Amino acid sequence: MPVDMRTFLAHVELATPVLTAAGCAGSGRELAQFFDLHRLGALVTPSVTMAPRAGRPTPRMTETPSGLLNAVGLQGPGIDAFLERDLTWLAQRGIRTIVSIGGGTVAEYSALARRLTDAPGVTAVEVNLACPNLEDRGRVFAREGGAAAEVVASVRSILRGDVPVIAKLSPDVADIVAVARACVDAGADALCMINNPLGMSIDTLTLRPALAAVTGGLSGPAILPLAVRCVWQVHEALPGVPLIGVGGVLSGSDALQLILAGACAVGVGTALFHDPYACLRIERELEDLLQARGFQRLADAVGLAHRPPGSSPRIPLEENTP
Amino acid sequence: MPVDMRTFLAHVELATPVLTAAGCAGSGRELAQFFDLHRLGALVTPSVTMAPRAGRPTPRMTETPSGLLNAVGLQGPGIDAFLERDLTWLAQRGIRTIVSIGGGTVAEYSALARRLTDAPGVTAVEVNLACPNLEDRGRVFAREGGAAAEVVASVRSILRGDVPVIAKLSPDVADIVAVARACVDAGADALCMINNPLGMSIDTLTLRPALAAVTGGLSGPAILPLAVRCVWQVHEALPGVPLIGVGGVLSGSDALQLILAGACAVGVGTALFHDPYACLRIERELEDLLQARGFQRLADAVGLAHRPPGSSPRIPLEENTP
Amino acid sequence: MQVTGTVLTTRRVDAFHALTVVAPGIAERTRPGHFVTVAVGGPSTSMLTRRALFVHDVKPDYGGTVELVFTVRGPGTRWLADRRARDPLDLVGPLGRPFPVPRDPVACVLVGAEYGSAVLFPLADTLLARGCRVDFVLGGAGAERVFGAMRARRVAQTTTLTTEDGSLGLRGRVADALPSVIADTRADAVYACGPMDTLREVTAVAMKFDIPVQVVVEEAMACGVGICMTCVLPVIGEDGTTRMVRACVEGPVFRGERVRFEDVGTIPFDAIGAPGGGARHAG
Amino acid sequence: MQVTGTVLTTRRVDAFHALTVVAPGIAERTRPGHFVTVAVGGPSTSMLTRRALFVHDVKPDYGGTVELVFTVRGPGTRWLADRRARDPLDLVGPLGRPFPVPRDPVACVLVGAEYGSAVLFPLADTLLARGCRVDFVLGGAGAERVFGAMRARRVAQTTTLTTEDGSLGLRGRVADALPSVIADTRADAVYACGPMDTLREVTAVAMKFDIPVQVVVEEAMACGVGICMTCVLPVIGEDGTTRMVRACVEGPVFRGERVRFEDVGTIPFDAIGAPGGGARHAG
Ligand SMILES: Cc1cc2nc3c(=O)[nH]c(=O)nc-3n(C[C@H](O)[C@H](O)[C@H](O)COP(=O)(O)OP(=O)(O)OC[C@H]3O[C@@H](n4cnc5c(N)ncnc54)[C@H](O)[C@@H]3O)c2cc1C
Ligand SMILES: Cc1cc2nc3c(=O)[nH]c(=O)nc-3n(C[C@H](O)[C@H](O)[C@H](O)COP(=O)(O)OP(=O)(O)OC[C@H]3O[C@@H](n4cnc5c(N)ncnc54)[C@H](O)[C@@H]3O)c2cc1C
Ligand SMILES: Cc1cc2nc3c(=O)[nH]c(=O)nc-3n(C[C@H](O)[C@H](O)[C@H](O)COP(=O)(O)O)c2cc1C
Ligand SMILES: Cc1cc2nc3c(=O)[nH]c(=O)nc-3n(C[C@H](O)[C@H](O)[C@H](O)COP(=O)(O)O)c2cc1C
Ligand code: FES
Ligand code: FES
Repeated sequence: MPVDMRTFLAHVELATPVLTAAGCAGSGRELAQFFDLHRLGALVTPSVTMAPRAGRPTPRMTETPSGLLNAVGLQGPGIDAFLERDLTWLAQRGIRTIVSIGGGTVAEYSALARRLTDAPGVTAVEVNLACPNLEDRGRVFAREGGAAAEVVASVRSILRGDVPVIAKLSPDVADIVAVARACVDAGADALCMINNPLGMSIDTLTLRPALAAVTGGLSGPAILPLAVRCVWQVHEALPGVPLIGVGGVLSGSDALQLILAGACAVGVGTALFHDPYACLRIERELEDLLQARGFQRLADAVGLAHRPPGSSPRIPLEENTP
Repeated sequence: MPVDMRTFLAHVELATPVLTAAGCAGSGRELAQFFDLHRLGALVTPSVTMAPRAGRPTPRMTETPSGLLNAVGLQGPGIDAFLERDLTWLAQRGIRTIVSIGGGTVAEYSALARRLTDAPGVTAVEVNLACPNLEDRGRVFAREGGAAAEVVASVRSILRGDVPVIAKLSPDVADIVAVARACVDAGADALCMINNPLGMSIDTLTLRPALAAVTGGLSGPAILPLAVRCVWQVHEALPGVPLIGVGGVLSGSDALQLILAGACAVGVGTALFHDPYACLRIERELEDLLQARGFQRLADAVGLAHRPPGSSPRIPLEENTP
Repeated sequence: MQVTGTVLTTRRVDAFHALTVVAPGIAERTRPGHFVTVAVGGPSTSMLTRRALFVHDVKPDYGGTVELVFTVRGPGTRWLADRRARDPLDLVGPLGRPFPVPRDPVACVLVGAEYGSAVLFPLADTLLARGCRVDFVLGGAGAERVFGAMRARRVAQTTTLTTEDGSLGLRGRVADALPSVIADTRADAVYACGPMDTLREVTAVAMKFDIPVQVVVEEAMACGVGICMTCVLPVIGEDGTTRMVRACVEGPVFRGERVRFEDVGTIPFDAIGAPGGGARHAG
Repeated sequence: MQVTGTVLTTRRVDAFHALTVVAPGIAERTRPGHFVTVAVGGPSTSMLTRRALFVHDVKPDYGGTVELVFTVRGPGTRWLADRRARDPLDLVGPLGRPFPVPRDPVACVLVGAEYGSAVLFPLADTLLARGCRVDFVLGGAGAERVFGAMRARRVAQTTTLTTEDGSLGLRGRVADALPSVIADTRADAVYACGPMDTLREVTAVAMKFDIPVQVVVEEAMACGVGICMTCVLPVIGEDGTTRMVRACVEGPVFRGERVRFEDVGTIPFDAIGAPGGGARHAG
């Protein structure tokens, strides 16, 4: 019997829990050459900004052990071209779309929210809080509950009530739960974590930073343990809040870790660079794993690792157990 | 011509910049079966506590992509047995030893410092600030400049002036520079970074956390980009402060990254679990790399990646360039 | 598309390694200028990104093979160099926009440096099939780093070789030899592949002769399929505005004079979306 | 010591893979009960920790070989199972404390479950060389998971086999068969290797018969050389106090009655340094 893979982000039902991660799936058109985007739980767009942005100089990426450092700098067409070209393309095809927004000030986030209120085809809005706050010495909003909450509250107050607001958090904080709680108190309907921790690599031949931007965001399997921990901690503290787990998911088993930790949906980023079919493969693997463990519904696995010890049978290890 | 590998931690000269990382080299006796410990820049001990500690239940470790999660919980003999047995053994052999201390309260750190004041063979004291503060809901001292500084100030005030105090910082903070600055202002002679970021892994067969302690510290190459970034940021802000770079060093090239970022010494942890000879190999590789790049002294490479762009020649890439 | 191919043969030519891979589906779709990306490191590898490699040769054998030619640069190409016949190899491709080819039988100079030469041979075949005249200029740092001299001699009217150390052909760089080749062959067009510096120099020469030049650029790529935005460079569009475009999907073949070579590795102030000024141009 | 060995032969026996590795230096130092750790995954692997494996057999050929027997559990043993003759293999060993062997020619029962049986064969050889009587009890979940039955029959006085599914020998677990073997052979000592549950059961049986039992425990190990403190279990010392001791250097061989099997995976409240109480015992 197939597993019921449906999941809910607040009141929005998604057919599968596997989403793309913001900024890792292009405009949608690129991946559409490889598979039918309707098979995604939802496509999450790159964080769109008010004005077009050329991003950072190159080199923008370098490989690290089981990781990737990137400093793209939110290159994008700006909200006008995004709505006209990218969102329209997605909406016309009925592809579930979560629009990610990024800004340098609370006012910019608010302006973006206003532009999205009447746009067709917006399933939810994800607020990328890992943007430098131009009014606070360039410190990212996500570093502190107060700054994050201000952005979330303003976006929440502008968008229609039936469009969930997802706050996307960064792991570079001493207390992820405090930031999560501040965002939920400010009206976030769901949380997404984690964005890239800040990393750096030095080219030992040129004796210089490997990235033009010096530091960059770390992604890929290297950060999976950080993502699992953040999801676990936040689910433990705020069990009712829908969480999107993101960070280092390469396989169905990685996705299952995040789900057992408390995520009801999972975002796939860097894995798409290696395998454009990654979302479909991960969804299939996840379903197989759930089935092999006797689950009938994905929902039953969400947060299951939190139950007290001794309350479930141990499944024996066997050669070739998926 | 061999490269001059000497380095200074405050006024203490070390023959080579390659140290063991705290908690990763046992008591010294275990590694002494593999190589002569005099060839280390210094041996850093596991963090010693006042009372003996049995540590955390098992499983204490699990592998993650290019990383290791551990939750040992500072298992150790306590300061009395440590001084009597372990430190004496090291001191009698004249092995340069940095003693790491860990406590649950400022008073415990102070008591440890007092026990160390008259102990022979203490080259420096490293203050492990990644310990839960029992007086602040178990939050680690390293998460915040104030708590960290309090510990450092008390240890600094107790130890003799000629024993450098090294504050060891954690990356799980929004602003590593703020914590670093607080520690230096409190009297730290040097800083060591990074301790393990907090991670977690879930066993998808048992559907439970893989570690008995639920969360654990992430180490290994996965965290190298975080370590390089922290060393870079702190060296940029506090260029005069000696830094020990730790985190994910497997090779001489990894060590060189930390040195170019601003570290004057490098700690090797998890790599020792894979290769008990890792410190010697890394030192040799580092020396070869420095030589191939025309360095006569290690000291000239420290922080070199910070110099303004355009101020040095680009070394051409070639097959088999080390 | 993604294909798990099988290594058919491996060989070493001077400083280069060549792998012929059975990759049905990819082979028949590949046009001159296309590249593929290869997964490296095997199961449980710590290497996350695919490596981009040009397709040197396509053959219909065994349902379709592609030949890849590369030099060892780091751990990924080192791993590739260790592949043996019958090993599996995971490829995605064909990727990028192939070379535009002239409708008329014109004279073309094909300029390649280092492994960049590899991608020019399928192009030469196509041009020759259309009745074009083909002349080669191939170069490298030293003799063992000049790829394809023998094959070039076989297919082209003339082949000029350059090495920076003078160990083979003319001492110097390909662009140094190019003016006289263009003059001698009365070339109508230039195609070039090699390091960015070489492409800049070749473009300058072609522009001096006022003939079109197509260059194949190489930017570090994390995905190769247009979704990561890491492979961008400043290119002037039809409308005269500069955009940061993706080498993997909008290239890797560009008209040389449109590429702002001097500004590669920067965001030119007048690019669309540049900090400060550029944003104003946006629509 | 660390040695880059070379795989000499590979074979598959039922559910088990066996690798013979040329590893001079390690082979000649190895005593029964020793284990080695193997680096897995090759260059640029994402697998950081070595895998611990018992040494099944030591031979003097080619300067010294060790044979390793294992089942595939996860990616590391999967990689090992894919090794071929002539592949390099990076070993550290011999590690741990070997079996203590009796000075007198006594009767010993050797009890092995699953791959745990592998480590008992070199022990049997040593015991036989000292004139001991050796009897085997070997078990596993099913027939294909019982290791070494043929060899046991060759060297031992008697060999008793058990399987949980009854597909071979007696239905049940090794500890179920043990009492009658001890009684029949008038055994003076028991040696056991297998999962923790098995060791607990075997120890209980031996204690009932009041004969010494040596068990080989298996705890997840990150280093195998005593520096990471991950492989601990509660063991009662000579002085009667419980300590969390390292299986890799203080074991893996322990006297069965000293291991607090019921408390494995916990810190017993009376262990030295336990939260709360234990610390007081410290000296
Ligand atoms: C379109 C295109 C076609 C190419 N064709 C060939 C070819 O036919 N033969 C050949 O020898 N090389 C070719 N290259 C370069 C080749 O991709 C790099 O040499 C290779 O990726 C280096 O991998 P590495 O692991 O050996 O080195 P590393 O330096 O360790 O690679 C680390 C990371 O940087 C990326 N990277 C490093 N250098 C480059 C580069 N120059 N271009 C792109 N990515 C890079 C890698 O993909 C990887 O993600 C091509 C590059 C591009 C963009
Ligand atoms: C002293 C000792 C001797 C052993 N001898 C043998 C033997 O002869 N034959 C055999 O088949 N197996 C043996 N094992 C178990 C073997 O080490 C594990 O099956 C193996 O490490 C699993 O690796 P993996 O990558 O396949 O699985 P994974 O589960 O992916 O391993 C992940 C990590 O956990 C560790 N780990 C997982 N299970 C174990 C375990 N049971 N014991 C120790 N570490 C573990 C691994 O070392 C690795 O670090 C022995 C274990 C010990 C401690
Ligand atoms: C190239 C790249 C671009 C990204 N762009 C965005 C972005 O625009 N907005 C955002 O919120 N996160 C962005 N991210 C972060 C990812 O959405 C994701 O949170 C992170 O990469 C961790 O997931 P992964 O390991 O699966 O990639 C980007 C990541 C990468 C690698
Ligand atoms: C098993 C283990 C035990 C550790 N014990 C300590 C400790 O006692 N004190 C401390 O300051 N850091 C401790 N650390 C952290 C290391 O010293 C080091 O900061 C960290 O592991 C990153 O370095 P690595 O990637 O080289 O291991 C420990 C790390 C590991 C893996
Ligand atoms: S390589 Fe990813 S967009 Fe070009
Ligand atoms: S495995 Fe590291 S101490 Fe035993």
